[in-house]
Amino acid sequence: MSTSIGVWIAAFLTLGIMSFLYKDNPIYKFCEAVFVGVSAGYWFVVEFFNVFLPKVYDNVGIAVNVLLVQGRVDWFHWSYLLGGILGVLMLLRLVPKIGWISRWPLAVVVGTTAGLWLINYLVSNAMRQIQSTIIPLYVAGDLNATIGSIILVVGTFCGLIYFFFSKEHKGAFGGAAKIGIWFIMITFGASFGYTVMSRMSLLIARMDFLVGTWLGLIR
Amino acid sequence: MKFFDRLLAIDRRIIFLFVIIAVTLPLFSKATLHIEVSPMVKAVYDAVDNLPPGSKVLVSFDYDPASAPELQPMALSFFRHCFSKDLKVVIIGLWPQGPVQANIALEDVFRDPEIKAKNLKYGVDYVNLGYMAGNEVVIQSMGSNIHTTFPADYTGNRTSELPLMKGIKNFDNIDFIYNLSAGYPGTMEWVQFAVDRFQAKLGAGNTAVQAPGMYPYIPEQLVGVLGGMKGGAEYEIIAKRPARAVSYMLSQGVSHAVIIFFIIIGNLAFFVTRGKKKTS
Amino acid sequence: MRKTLPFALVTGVGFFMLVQYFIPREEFEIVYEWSLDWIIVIGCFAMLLGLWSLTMASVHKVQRKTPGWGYSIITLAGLFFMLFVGLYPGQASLVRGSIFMLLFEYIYIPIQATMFSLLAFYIASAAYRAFRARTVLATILLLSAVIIMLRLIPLGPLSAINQWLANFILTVPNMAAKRAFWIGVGLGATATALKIMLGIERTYMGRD
Amino acid sequence: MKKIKSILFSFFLLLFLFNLSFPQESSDPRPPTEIKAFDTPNDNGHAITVIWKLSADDGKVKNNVVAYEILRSDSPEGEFEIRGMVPVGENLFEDKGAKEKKDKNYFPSHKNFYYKVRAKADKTFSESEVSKPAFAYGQWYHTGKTTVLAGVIVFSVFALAFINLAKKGKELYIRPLAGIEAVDEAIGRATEMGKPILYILGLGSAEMIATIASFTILSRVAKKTAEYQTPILVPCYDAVVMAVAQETVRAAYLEAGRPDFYKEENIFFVTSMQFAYVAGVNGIMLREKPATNFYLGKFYAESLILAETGSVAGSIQISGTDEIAQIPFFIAATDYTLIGEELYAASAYLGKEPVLLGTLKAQDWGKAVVIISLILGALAASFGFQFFLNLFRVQL
Repeated sequence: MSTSIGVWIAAFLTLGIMSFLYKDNPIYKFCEAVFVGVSAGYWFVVEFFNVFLPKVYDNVGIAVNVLLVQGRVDWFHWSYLLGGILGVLMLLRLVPKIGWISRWPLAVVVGTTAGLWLINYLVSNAMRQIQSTIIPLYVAGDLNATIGSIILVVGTFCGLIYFFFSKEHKGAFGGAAKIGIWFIMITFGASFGYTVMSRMSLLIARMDFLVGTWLGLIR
Repeated sequence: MKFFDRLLAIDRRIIFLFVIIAVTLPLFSKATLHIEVSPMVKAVYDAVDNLPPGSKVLVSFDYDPASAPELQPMALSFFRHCFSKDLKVVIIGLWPQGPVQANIALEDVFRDPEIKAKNLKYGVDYVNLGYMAGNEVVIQSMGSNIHTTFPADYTGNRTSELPLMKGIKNFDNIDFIYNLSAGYPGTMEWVQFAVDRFQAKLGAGNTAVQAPGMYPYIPEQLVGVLGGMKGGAEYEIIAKRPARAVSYMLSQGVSHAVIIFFIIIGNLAFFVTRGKKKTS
Repeated sequence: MRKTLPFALVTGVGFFMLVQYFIPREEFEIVYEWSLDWIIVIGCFAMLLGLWSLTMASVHKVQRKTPGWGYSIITLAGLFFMLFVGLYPGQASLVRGSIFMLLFEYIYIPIQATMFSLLAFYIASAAYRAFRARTVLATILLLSAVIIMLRLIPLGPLSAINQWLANFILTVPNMAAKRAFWIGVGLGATATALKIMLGIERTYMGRD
Repeated sequence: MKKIKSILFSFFLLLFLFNLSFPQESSDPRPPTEIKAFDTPNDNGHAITVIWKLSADDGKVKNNVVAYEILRSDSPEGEFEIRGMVPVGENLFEDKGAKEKKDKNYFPSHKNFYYKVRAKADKTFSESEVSKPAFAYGQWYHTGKTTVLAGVIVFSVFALAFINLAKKGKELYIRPLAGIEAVDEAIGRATEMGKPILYILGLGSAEMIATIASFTILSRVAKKTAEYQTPILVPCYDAVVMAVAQETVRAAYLEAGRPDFYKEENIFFVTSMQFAYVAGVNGIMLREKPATNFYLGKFYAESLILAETGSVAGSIQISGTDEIAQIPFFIAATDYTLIGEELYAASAYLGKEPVLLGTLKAQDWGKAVVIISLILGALAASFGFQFFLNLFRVQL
C-alpha cells in the first residue's frame, strides 16, 4: 500500500467521483465542489502567467519604459493597452446600466473571428476536401485501389446529396441521399467503436492506479 | 417471456458493474492477449530501426495528463527504442503539459538497467527544449531556425550552448520526427507544416479517437500511425519489450467483449419481445 | 452608440480580416497579428468575468442558504486557496514541484481523469440501450461499431477478415462521409460568417 | 611473355598513379551557372529567391557535389556572407528574414542585394558568378489565392442574389427536417406535462459559429415557450454566452407579447469547467425532470454524459452539433440529431425569414458547384488531366 499522502488524497478523490455511478451522494458532491473551485483557480493562474503577463503587462511595460527613458511614443507596444482596455470593457457587462458597452469588445471578437472563419472554413473544410477527393477513379493494375477510389468518390457525392436542403429526398435523388446517410452512419459507428478504446484506456489507468499504485495489489 | 422485458429495462448500474469487473480482473492476470501487428505500426518501427546510430530524432509531446493512459506507453517504448539504438533525442512540446510528460517518461526509461548502463548525458544524448506557445506557427518557425524558436531549454539553459543542439539548425538536420498527439495542435499540423513545407520524415502516435483521421496521409506524408493503446501495444510487441500497453490489452479485450455481449443480449431481447408483441 | 457602432465594428473588422488574407504586405500582417493578440487578451478578461460569476453564484447560495450551500463554501475555499498559492508573489508557480503544481497533480488530475473515465461506463450503457437493429440505419451504425470493436478481441482465423473489414471501413466509407460532412459544414459556416459580417445574423448581440 | 607482363604492370601502375592524382587535381566541382535572384513573390517583402542551374558535377560526371551554399552581399565586390545551404539536386533557395528591425535576422526591404552560389565538395568548393542585384518588396495581392477569392465572390453573389429573391417574395422550397419538426411537438409536450424545457448552448464561446447558430434557434424556441407559457431553463458554461442568452430570451418574450413572463434567473451561469458543468446540469435534469432537452451548439466529451442522464430522466431530447466526433453519441442517446450543417440550417427552418432562407439556398448552390467539380475533377484525373486539381490547390 502506498505511503504517499498525495496518492491517498488522489485515491479518495477517485473513489469519491466513481461513487456517482451508484448514485448522487455527499462524498461525490464534496469532490465535485473541490474540483469546481480548484480548476477555476488553476486555469485563472495559468492564464495570468501565460497570457496576461507576456501579452499585456510586459508589452505595456516596454511602452511606458520607452516613453519615460527615451521620451518617444512606441505605438506598437501601446497598442496592447488597447487590447487590455477592450478586455476591461468586457467586464462592464457586470454593471447593468452601462452593460451595453461590453458589446464593443464582443463586436471586435465576433467580427474578427467571422472574417477569419469565412476564409478558414472555405479553404480547409471545403476546398482542401475537394482537392483530396479529386482522385483518378481507375488505378492501373490494382483492382482494390480502383474499387476503393470509386466508392470514395461515390460516397462523398451521395453524402453531399444528403445535405441538400432544396429538394425533397424522392426518386433517384432520394436514393442517392439514402446511400449518403448510410455512409454517414458507417462513419459514426466506426467513430463510436474507436472511442470505446479511448475511454476504456482511461478507466484502465484509473483502476490500475487504485489497485496498483494505491493498494499495491499488482506485481 | 417476462425475462426479456426485464432485460430490456435493465438497471444501468448492472452494466456498470460488469464493466468495472471486466476492466479490473484482467489487471491481476499475467496472461496477455495475442496482438496482431498492423502495417502502420510496423512502418513507424522500421523507420526508427533503420536509422543509423547517432541520427537525430525530434519528439513532439502534444498532449496532457488526460490522454496520458493512451500516449504515455508509446512515449516510453519509443524512448527505449531510440536509446537502445544510440539515437540522439530532441524533445519539444506544443502543449504546455507535454514536456512534463516527456520528463516523466524519461525518468521511467532510465530505470531500465539496460538503458541506465549507457550512462546517457543530458545535452549530449538528449535534450528537452520545453513548451512553446503558438501552435503551428512554432513548427513553421522551427523550419527556419530551431535556436530562435526555442532560445532556452526546459530548465533555462541556452539552447545554443547544448552540445547536441550545436549540429541542429532546422528540420534538415533532423532525421526523423515523432509526434505524440491528442488533438490540436498535433499530427495534422506537423503534416501540413513540417512535412508539406520542409519535407521532414514524420511518424506519429495518436489517441484512438484521432488516429483514423490520419489515415489519408499515409504513406506519403506520414510514415505510419500508432492508434490508441492498441497501437502502443503493437509497438511494444515488435520491439520485443512488452510493457504497460500490452499488459493493459487484456482489460481492453475483455471490456470490449462485455460491451459486444451486451449489444447482442439487447438485440436478442428486443427481437424476442417485438416478435411477441406482433403475435399478440 | 448602442446598436450601430457594434455592428459597424463587426462589419469593419470582419472585412479587414477577410481582405488581409489576400494581401501579403507587412502592414496588413502586423495589424493581423495584433488583432489575434487582442482576441486572446479579451478572452483573458472574459475569464475574469467567469470567475466573478462563479464567485457570486456561490456567495448567493451561501447567503440564501439554498440546499447544498455547504458545497459552495468548499468551492470558494478551493478557488481562493488555488489563487493564493498560485499568485503569491516571488515564486514560480508553474514549475513542477511547487505547491501549486502539487495541488494540480494530486487533486485536479485525479478528479479530471476519473470524470473522463466515467465515460467508459456511459459508453457501455449507451451502446446497450441504443444499438438495437430497429431500422436499416440503426443496423448499419451497430454493425460498423461492432466491427471496429472486434479488432481488440482475438477471433482466430476470423481476425484477419475482420482486420481487413475494419481497415476498409476506416479508409474508404469513413473518409467519404467525413469529406461530405466537412464540405457541408464548411459551406454552412462560411454562410454564417457572411451573414454575421453583413449584419444579417444579429441575435448573438442581444436586442434592446 | 615477360615483356607483356611488364608492359601491363607499368600500364596499371600508371593508371594507379594517374588515378591517385586525378581527384586531387580536379576535385573542385564545376560551379553552378545562370544564377538569378529576384523578389520572392506573394510575401511581405522580406525575402529574395535565388535560383541557379545545377553544377555539372551534381549527381553525374564527378558526382562530388554534396551541397550548395548561398552567399549574399550588398555590393558585387563586397564581402559575401553565407545565408543558407541546400542539399544536392536543389536549385532554389529562399533567403528569408524577419520583418522586425530589432530581430537578429532582419531582412531589409527595398535594398539591393547580390548573390552567388557555391557548389561544395568534400573539402573544396567552386563559386558561381555574382547575380544581378535584386531587392525585396511586399505585394498587394497574393496570386496563389485567386481560387479562394473566386470562391468567396461566387458564394457571396449566390447569397446576395437569393436573399434578394426571397425578399421579393419568391417562395423558396426547403425539404422537411425531422429534428426541426420535432421542436414544436416537444414544446407542446412540455406544456401538456407542465414541465420546463432545458436548453443547453454547449461549451462554445459566444463567437463560435455553432454557438451563434444556437442563439438564433434559442430565440425561436423561447418565443414559442413564451406563447405556451412554458418555463425555459438555460444553464450556461460561459459568462459572455450567458449574458447574450439572457438578452436573446428577453427579446423573444417581448416579441411574443409576454415580457411579464420572462424570468432572468432561469438563464444562469453554472461554471466554465467541463465536467463540473456536466455535474451541475445533471443535477438539474434529475431534480427538475424537464420534458424536453435541447443540446445545440459546440459539444465535446460531455455530450454522452448529458444525453445519457437525460434519457434516464425520461426527457425527449433534440441535439445538434458540428463536432463530428460527438455526433455518434448524440445519435445513440437522443431522439433527434441535427448533423453538422443541419444545425446551421435550423435557424432558417424555424424562422422562415427570407434572408436566412436565401443564404441556405446559396449553400445548396455551393454544394452543387462542389458536386460538379468533384465529378468533372475525378473524370479528368482518371484521364490524366491535372487541371482541375491545380484549380483547388491553395497556397498558404
